[in-house]
Amino acid sequence: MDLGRALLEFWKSTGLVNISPGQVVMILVGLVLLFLAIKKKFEPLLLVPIGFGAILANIPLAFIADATQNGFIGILYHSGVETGLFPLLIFMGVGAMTDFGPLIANPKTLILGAAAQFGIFVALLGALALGLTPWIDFNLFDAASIGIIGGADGPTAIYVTSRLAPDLLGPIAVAAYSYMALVPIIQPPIMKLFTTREERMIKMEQLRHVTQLEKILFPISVLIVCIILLPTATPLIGALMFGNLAKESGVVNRLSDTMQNALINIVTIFLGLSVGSKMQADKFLKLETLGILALGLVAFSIGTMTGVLLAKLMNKMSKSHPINPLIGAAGVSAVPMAARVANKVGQEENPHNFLLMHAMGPNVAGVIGSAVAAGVLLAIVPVIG
Amino acid sequence: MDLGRALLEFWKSTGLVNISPGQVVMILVGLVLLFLAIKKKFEPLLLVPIGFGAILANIPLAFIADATQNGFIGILYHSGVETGLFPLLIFMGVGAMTDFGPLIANPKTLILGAAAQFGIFVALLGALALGLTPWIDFNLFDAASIGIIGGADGPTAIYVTSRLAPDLLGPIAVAAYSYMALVPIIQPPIMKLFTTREERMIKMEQLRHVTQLEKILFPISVLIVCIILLPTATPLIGALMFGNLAKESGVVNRLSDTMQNALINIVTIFLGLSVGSKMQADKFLKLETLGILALGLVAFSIGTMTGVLLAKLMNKMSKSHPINPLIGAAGVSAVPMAARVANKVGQEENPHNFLLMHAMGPNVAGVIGSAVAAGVLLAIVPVIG
Amino acid sequence: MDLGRALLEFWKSTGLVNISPGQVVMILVGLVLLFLAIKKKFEPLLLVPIGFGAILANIPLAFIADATQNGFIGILYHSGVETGLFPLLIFMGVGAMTDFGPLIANPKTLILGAAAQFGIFVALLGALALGLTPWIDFNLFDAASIGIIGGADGPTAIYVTSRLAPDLLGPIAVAAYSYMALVPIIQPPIMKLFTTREERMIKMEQLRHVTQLEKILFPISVLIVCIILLPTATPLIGALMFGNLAKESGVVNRLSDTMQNALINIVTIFLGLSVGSKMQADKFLKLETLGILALGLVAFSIGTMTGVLLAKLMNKMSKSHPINPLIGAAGVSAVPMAARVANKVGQEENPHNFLLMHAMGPNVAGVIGSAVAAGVLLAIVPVIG
Amino acid sequence: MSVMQQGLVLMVTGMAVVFAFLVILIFITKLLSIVVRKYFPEKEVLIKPTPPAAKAIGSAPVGAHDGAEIAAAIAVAAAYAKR
Amino acid sequence: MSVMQQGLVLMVTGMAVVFAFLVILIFITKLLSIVVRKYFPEKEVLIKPTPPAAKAIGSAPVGAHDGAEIAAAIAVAAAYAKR
Amino acid sequence: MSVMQQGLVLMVTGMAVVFAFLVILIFITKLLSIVVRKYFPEKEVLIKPTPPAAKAIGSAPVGAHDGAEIAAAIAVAAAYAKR
Ligand code: NA
Ligand code: NA
Ligand code: NA
Repeated sequence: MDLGRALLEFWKSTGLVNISPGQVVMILVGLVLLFLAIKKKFEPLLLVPIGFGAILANIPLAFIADATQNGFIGILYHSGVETGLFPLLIFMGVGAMTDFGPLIANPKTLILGAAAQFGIFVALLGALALGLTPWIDFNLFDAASIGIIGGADGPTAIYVTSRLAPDLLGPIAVAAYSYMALVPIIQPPIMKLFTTREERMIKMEQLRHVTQLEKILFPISVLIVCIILLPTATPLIGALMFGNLAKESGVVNRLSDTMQNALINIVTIFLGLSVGSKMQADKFLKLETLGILALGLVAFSIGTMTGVLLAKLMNKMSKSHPINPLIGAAGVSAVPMAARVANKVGQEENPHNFLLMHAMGPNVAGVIGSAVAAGVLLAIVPVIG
Repeated sequence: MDLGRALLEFWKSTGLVNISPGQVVMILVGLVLLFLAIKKKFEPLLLVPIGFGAILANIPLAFIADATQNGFIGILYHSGVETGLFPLLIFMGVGAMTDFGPLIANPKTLILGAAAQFGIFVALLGALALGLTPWIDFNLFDAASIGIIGGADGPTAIYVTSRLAPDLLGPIAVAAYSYMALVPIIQPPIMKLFTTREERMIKMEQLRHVTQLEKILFPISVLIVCIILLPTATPLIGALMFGNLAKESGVVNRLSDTMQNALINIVTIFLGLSVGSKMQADKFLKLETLGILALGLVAFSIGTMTGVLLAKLMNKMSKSHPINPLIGAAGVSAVPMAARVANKVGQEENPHNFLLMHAMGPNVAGVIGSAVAAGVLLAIVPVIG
Repeated sequence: MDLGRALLEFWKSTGLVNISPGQVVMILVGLVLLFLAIKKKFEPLLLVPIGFGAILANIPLAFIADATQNGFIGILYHSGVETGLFPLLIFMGVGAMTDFGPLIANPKTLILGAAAQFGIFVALLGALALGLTPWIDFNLFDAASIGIIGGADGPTAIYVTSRLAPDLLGPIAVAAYSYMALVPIIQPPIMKLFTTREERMIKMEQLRHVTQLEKILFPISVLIVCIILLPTATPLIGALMFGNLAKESGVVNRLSDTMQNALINIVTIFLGLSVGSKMQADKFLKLETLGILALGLVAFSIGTMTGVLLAKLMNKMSKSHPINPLIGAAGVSAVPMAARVANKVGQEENPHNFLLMHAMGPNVAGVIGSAVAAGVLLAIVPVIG
Repeated sequence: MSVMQQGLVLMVTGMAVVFAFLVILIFITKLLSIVVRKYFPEKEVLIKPTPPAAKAIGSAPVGAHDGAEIAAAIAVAAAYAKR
Repeated sequence: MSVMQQGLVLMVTGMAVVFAFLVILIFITKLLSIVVRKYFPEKEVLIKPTPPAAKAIGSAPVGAHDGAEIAAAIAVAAAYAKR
Repeated sequence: MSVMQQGLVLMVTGMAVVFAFLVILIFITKLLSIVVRKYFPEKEVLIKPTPPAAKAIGSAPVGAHDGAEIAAAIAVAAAYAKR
């Protein structure tokens, strides 16, 4: 072989020659995600790895997302996402970082975490309706996975989708995390539409002190209820409550610290790259993706609405303990952004109204609520689908 | 399908309908372990994950401990415990946290770490005897794994059992860790039974300063002796001494710190959950488990006794350098509880007698001793069994 | 079986009986590596695990490096090195620890990172020449892997070798890391040979301040150039730039901290042990190893020389911005030792001349340069080989 | 049965279970709190005072360097140094 | 073609690509810097002063314990304590 | 041979090896210490003084805030801030 042929071989192996227009588009999408993460500070912990993963997965000839070629992100995806391991480890760390105190102090806010799951099922119906059109092909498994975007909880969405519709993991995870990042933009108009100025100004009573023993018994109680009622949700609820018990028990601080730091950080890096790697042009640039993105937005909006409406109703029914309806919006989960948004929208009307702690109750209730909804889908869809 | 059938399907998927009495018992056992860990502070770093793992593994329909169904603890067990990886990584971290200084300063206490291994072989014989009864079926592999509980060293027990009798891993690991946690209760009566008040009051000479070079050469020397004499023990001894060398060399502090923190913590979480998951009702609630628990207690007690008796003898034979026989009990390993117990029992007689450092010598010698015993079992049992 | 036979079995399982002379030699080599690491402080973060891994892998009957026997280092090697995962995770951490500021401030030093890669190809030619002799059998794949030692970059060498010539991984990794450790001994004579005293005394202008935005855009730009020009290098460059972007973006500090600490430390331990385990007597004690060690030294020396010579030329051509030729030697990579060596040799002539920051530019450019060279080899060798 | 009917059934079952689960949880949490606060009241509430630092940053108090606070700062610093 | 010729071809191609890549990178980096510094200048350079500690260690200044520095030390210490 | 005999044989072999191993280790450790202390004595014992903090916590010394200790506290705090 001569130098000419070598240069030719090299030329044939450049990206310039091999890259497809779709890959260019997806690399640009990855760059946009990085821009949103770094410049706009939208969920950077998630969008930096996801955006970078999207870029790396769309490089021709590099096979970075292909486990059969020993592509490193492909290996991470195969061993951690397909198995459901990574989302559960994230949940463990989330549990170790979550304070259920506000929920224990005011348990009726738990019900707001139920109301806000309505968006899940509306989006599920929407996906089935889209599936009836000739252009899009969504079955019940797909629809359930799409619906769970409305749970506003990344690990739950990934876990459910990896079990029911792994082919859709890319767009679903991206939609879930993107809308979680966009909560400060999506939620406020809806919150204002369904509340009056007076309602938004409602001040709530200060939360009582919660004892350590209550905080220790709470995760165990939730797990036991879940075992009795809904075993299919116990991987999610179990991981969450294990982390929380490790934190609240106070006797295994070194384990709880590791769950909250080294372990969750490592898994976040791996999971983010893996999720991003599912944004490969040939699988992502389809009509289905547009449908998923649209349905995800619907799910978030409906969930916000039903959360607010139930909170409104609760406020009407309990004169002695007023409830600011804004905290209902936090029931979608998206911890802690949704609670912060509730606080911020409240302070726009009354700068001295601190709703953050009150909104943390429905916010963490929303995590439980969407895990329960996930359990229902995992229990019933494979039977009837 | 109508709503009625959906609710029926849901009902059929509840825990209420599917849970077996055995699973209820094991979940209660898990709760008791959590209680002991959190309220009684019995080895919480181990019993919190083990207890939680036991609960999660006994949830019907959730398959959390089933690797073939992508159950997450099942995956951890399969990749880390079956392979022996997790116990060795724990040993690495233990090595990085161990100070062999007291042992180097007073090397004759090494022999106490040998004496206390006698319990291993008594329990082994006991298991073989039980195996001769018509109700229990223990072969030589099982008996060797049961005996190693007497090593009072969790990772060693798990490592040996994963190689010789993986089916018994649940009860053996639980027995090993439980009795390690119960050392403050099991050992003192035995220690007092075999010592006189005068012996318990013996003060020992202060330990000399040990140079860094001695501490660097010690782990290498132990490894070389082990290579020459007992290669089958080198995975355990090698991991331990690698961690120790990393610590004592002083040139790789960032690696040694990681072994002592992030790495050992992550593996402790994974190993604890994995071990707990072996407490599944159908495999745990058997007569064999009772036998294992009983033999484990025998092994601990005999080991404590022989450790104390040899220390007594050594004290009688060396008038110039008195040895408090209580430190012999620390030879079972169970680092550092057994050393603390020796110190505490000593201070009951004489509050000004500080035996802790003196007991650390036999205590870490016990770790080496049980790893050596493990090596013998791993070398001979497969040949003659 | 009687006691005699048991003792015989035990005797037959001792290291004394089973160890081969080659294994003894390799264990001694491991001890020498530990000595160099601990006493001489030669790259201890790498040589402590590598040396210990070499000892453990040469223990008879223990199979510690054999994944099929569940040997723990064998498992680490199989899952992390064969797949290329570990070197890329190291690169991620290296990226998160690298400051490309000096390079951005003085971009023409990038070209020094190109010149110093010449050693790679000289060693490659040398390997092919050796392959023509009757005693040594190197093909093009082997030669490319041997050449990459001249990249003076451990992860790059391991990554390329795991793809092209996994059988040679042991000696190649050992050569790469050993010569990186020996940079303070290998480079200075060559640097002095090719520079005059006046050149070594040249002071360089102070580097300008680099803005955060430049530091954010730089890793993205490098990755895009790499995608367009050389997709086969994107796993390496991508991992490096992902880590760097995580650091410079400033919005994911907890991820960047984890990459720089827990994650890279864990992987360093695992990778070091794995690499060391490839020093098994039967595979390492061959004529080929001597050839590899010799060629590695040639590669380092030639790379140092060409780096210095190009820097000399650049200095001659740019009177207004003088360049001290010593910084050319840093272009081989071996971050940050090579830069420190440049600084030290400079200060031998003029104690007030601080070249460290100036040498960091070519030093990190060398990392990019050797990753690019790796990409060329990965692209062309499988086609023409 | 059409797929849309399946969806509707899922919606009704799903929301019913979610509400049932969380309503049960409300009662259990309340019950738990009552039992704990009645039979296991906390002996002494752990006071976690705002660290002096928080104040110090804002106001840079002139009199801040009394012995105790400095001792605390040194103590904390040393504690971290030992890690 | 002999194996040595293959090697020579690899050498020429390899060094050419390495140089081409890094020369392109030089131009891009320069262009980038020009664009950034012209259109996106840093509003205010983040001053990262040498920590007083660096000085303090060397010289143990007598007058170092004015309120502000102590407050800062306490603040930093407390910040780490809270982690 | 019965299984109990096998067990007894294991016991004797096992305890013999464990004792042999640890007795050999005693001699090697002693030998090592002798050699090290004779031929490689430590030039200077690394003094690791009790950190002042340990004292400070207990006694909150009035005169504790002399320049050096404060400087040290600031230094340590700053060192951790830089991580
Ligand atoms: Na939710
Ligand atoms: Na032991
Ligand atoms: Na290089």
